[in-house]
Amino acid sequence: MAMFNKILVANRGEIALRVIRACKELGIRTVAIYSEIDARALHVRVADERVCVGPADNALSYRNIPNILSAAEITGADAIHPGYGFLAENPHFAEVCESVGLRFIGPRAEHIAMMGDKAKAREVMRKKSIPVVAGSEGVVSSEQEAVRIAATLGYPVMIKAAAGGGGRGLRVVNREDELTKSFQSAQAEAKAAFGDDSVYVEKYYIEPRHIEIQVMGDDKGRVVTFGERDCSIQRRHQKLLEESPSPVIEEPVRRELSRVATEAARAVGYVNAGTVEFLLDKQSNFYFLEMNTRIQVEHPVTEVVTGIDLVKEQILIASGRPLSYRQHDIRLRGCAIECRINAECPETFTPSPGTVTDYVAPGGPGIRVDSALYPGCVVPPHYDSLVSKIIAFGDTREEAIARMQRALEECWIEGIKTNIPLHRRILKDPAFLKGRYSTNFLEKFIAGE
Amino acid sequence: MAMFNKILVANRGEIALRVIRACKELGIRTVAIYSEIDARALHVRVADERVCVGPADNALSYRNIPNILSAAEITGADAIHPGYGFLAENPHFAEVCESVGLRFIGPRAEHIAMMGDKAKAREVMRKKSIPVVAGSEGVVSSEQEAVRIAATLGYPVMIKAAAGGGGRGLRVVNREDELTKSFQSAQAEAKAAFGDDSVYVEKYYIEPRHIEIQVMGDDKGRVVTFGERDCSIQRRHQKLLEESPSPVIEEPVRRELSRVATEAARAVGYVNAGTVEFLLDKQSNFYFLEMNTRIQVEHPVTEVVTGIDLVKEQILIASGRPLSYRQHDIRLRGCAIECRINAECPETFTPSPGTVTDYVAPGGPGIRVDSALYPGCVVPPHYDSLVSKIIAFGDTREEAIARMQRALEECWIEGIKTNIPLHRRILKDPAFLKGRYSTNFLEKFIAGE
Amino acid sequence: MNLKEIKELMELMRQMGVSELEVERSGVRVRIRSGRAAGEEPVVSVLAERSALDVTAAKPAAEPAAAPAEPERGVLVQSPIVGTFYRSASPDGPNYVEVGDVVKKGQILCIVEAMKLMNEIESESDGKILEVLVENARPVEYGQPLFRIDPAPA
Amino acid sequence: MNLKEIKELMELMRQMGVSELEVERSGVRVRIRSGRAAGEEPVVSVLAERSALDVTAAKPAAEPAAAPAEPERGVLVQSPIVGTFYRSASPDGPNYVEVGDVVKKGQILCIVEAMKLMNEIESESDGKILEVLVENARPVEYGQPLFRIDPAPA
Repeated sequence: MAMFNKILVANRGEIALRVIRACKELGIRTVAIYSEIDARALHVRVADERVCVGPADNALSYRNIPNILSAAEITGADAIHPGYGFLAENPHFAEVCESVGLRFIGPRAEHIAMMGDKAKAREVMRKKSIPVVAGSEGVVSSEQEAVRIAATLGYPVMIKAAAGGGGRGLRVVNREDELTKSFQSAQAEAKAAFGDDSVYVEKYYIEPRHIEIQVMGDDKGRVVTFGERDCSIQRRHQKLLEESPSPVIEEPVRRELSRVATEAARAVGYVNAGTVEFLLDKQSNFYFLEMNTRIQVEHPVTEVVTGIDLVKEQILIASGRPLSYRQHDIRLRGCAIECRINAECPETFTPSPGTVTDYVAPGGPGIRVDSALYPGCVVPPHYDSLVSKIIAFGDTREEAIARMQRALEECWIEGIKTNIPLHRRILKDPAFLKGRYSTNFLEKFIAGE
Repeated sequence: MAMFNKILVANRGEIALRVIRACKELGIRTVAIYSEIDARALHVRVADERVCVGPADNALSYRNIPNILSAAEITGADAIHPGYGFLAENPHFAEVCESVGLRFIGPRAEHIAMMGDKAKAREVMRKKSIPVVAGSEGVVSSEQEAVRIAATLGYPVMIKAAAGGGGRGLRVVNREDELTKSFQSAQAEAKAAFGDDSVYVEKYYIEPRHIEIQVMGDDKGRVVTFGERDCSIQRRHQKLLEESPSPVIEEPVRRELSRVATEAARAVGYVNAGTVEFLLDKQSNFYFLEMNTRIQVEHPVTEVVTGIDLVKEQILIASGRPLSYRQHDIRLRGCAIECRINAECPETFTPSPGTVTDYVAPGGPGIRVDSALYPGCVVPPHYDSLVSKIIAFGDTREEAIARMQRALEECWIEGIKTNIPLHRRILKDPAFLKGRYSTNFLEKFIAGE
Repeated sequence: MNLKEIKELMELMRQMGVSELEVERSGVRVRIRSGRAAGEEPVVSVLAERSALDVTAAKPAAEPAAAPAEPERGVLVQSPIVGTFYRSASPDGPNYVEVGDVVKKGQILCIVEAMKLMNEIESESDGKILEVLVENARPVEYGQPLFRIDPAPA
Repeated sequence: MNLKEIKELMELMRQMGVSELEVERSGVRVRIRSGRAAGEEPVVSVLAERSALDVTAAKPAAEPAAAPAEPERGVLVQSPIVGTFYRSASPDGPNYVEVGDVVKKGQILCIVEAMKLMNEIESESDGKILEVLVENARPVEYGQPLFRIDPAPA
């Protein structure tokens, strides 16, 4: 396939802008799609062409497959980049694109479907002898069964409500003699909270870290990894701050993670960008969590430390080119941190849509800004609250942190509330500064512990 | 000397902001100085403290030594960073600072004075067997003398009006038999144009490139170089676009330039940041032009390809620390280009001061912006027209150029005219794209040749 | 120009029955408009009207739907989908409607082709075609006005 | 232009029935438009006054000289240099002038010490001291108001 002439970007906000920038740098024309409320959005303004695909409701616009495909048709686009979210991990969309002759810039539909089914994905990995987060395969109905499974997993284990959430119906069990009591109380609590006493058993990882490996495969069967990202700063499984490299990963573990991620991608013949997510325990053991079949929000930290443009590489691979890099070309330099700037109250986390009356981006050495903000722009209430990403990089982690602190101080957004004050507090936390944090960090931090 | 507690930044505009950012990242408090017309300038707003030192006229404010020293005194600053321009290369200022107990963040007064006298500087270098641009040492009064000097220099030579400028009274002589005629006509033209027929003879380098080496010395006598910058895109000796590495310099020449620059700095016991400028001819011979004893406008391209913060290193060295790097730590990665954005008409080059009614900086991957602009800021007519610097970097020169083109397209400045359209044209020029340009490039380009 | 002076200006305006005033003096610009003038148009903030970015962008495939021209009279029939606008069922066939035609509610006005499917666009009311806003065989986006119809023809 | 001033402007607008006001002063532009509905809060947009950046910055050593409070009457004596303001020749000595004093042109009003030099600041006219604007031994910047003087005392 020859290089694309025109790419339709089936997304909005900063990621749409990110893809348009990559296209411009490759000399490819771009089509933006937008909902009625986004008519004045930055991605619409910088694209070469633009098509309104529906009203504000994303089910009728950014996820409206017929209208998006029609938009590609009437503008003569030859490929679609889905960004992240919306249709990015919809295997049906990927399939339909290819069936109407549009190249979907991402993995094959079958891989999106396979990795979208988390149980299936873990099974695939387990077969390849890749360590997977351990647990019962489904509901555990009796204490006897729970005891048996826990013995296999090794203590501590977690008993979790199948219908659960928010920590209710959740028990951590350290020894077998605690299991019966905990099992019963978990069932009772689950019943009371959710009207369903189904529980399951999972291995309990103490203060784990969320580590992910960026991979990229081409259709010649080659796979390259681009180092890891540490995404342990999360709130309710929403990542807030990411860094690369991880402050706790030593070179042998990095090599091993890279090897396993390569194996995982190669096992299925994976093409284009993907991310293999792991839990890392305190002993540096790691366990496959899932694989994301898209470009991630946090891809810039990898771009910054590797010097490689992942989105351009996605486009090149989708056009049929082989990977531009071999594994030995990938060298990490310095450290990078990304802060996700969300339009939300920094204390209550309630969304804060509105009109941005004033905006000055941070700048200077070691600062990259991926943002769709401009003075006068509207942040609609209909979509994700992510409005900007600030990426700081430095020769050392300390320098990257100092630059991020400085950039957050410079960044000026008026008219909406943002979580910048929360980021500034995290960046001053002694545990964070030492790199000592797990996925439990942020909830405790917010609670003031 | 312990690390500074508070630094007074004796400058304005983007370089003042640049120094303040470095201080913030090092945890050092900052004092901005400003003239009355700059009361709302960005450097004044982001500094911890600010002192008005005089009216708009820079002789009475930014170059007002007593007021600046008083400002340091009343705020309790313990060091002064001069930026570039204004007092940066004033040996008297450097001396007075030290005499009143303020550390001057720059080289020693004696080195500023030595390198400020261009004839003296060349003599020092010549004694160290460093090749120097060749020419008569002063006015040549007779054709006989000119013939003798030209024979020593080798043809072609240039006959230049001592009082000259703008090409008037300038003759290029390719052979000895042309010399007499050219000498007389140069004298006549000089007399007519400037009322003074003094001329001198210089070696004429055909389409030379302006190549400079960033050096840094510490007070332990160590010197490190940080690769070269190619600053051949100039108009009337004003650099407009710089890149690192130079597209024409091969590794052996780079090493040799680095060796010579190190020798030049070491010869005089040079401390802090400096730049050794060379002319490079088509045969890759190079000749010492001069040494600049300050941080340069174009220092970011070096920072980007080396990953090192030169301004922070300046501060650390001034505080008495040894260089943080050894020569083998300095590795260039990728390519960087800087475009100087001037508030001026892109065709006539007349300054365009005014109020910036709207401003959106470019962003995304590979873009650094050093700018003192914000929506509503005033660009006064009293100072340099440089308002912003856009630095693009990429894995390859092609990627850096593509990103710069994309960034210039994104950059939005309303209320004043800028030279962005000129930059966009240069970046599309086939000779520029091939890296084939000399210091003659821009004049010819503007003339439409 | 200080507060006191502005106050005086307002006072004067009130006394003189002046509805709008703009003063510029050595870098100071003051504009005052009193609320009593009839038929006054509201001043629209153009903070967000970024003509510059529009300049750098190429022409859109179609006019953005969000800013359609205000019709003088009648109502707009807008495209409910993205596709290609056809005025007739086949290239050689007659147009479904012409300007001046009186149409019934439910009558087919045009076709918007999307994904090889011909979507018939029907009139939502009785009325008279005042204007056809898109040329035959041109792409249309969601919400783009196709026809202007007078729902209560004389 | 500070909040108090904007508030006063709003008050004035309400009293005068002014619906829109735009003021621009040395880079600051304020536009106020009162709402059409009765009792509706007026819309204030401060376009260039970047209070945010002021928030991130620490307090200045002295108020910026470029935006002195508008004097009610009299003229200001401003510091011609940067330094430290002293009201007397020595720590134990009497102040050169007090509020209410009548001064002659050329009379010493204070000292501004800079670089260990005592710079005597003289009155440029005959007049009466209305106000001393800086405390003794405080740093002053260029152009900072030191005294308010009535040049034509009653």
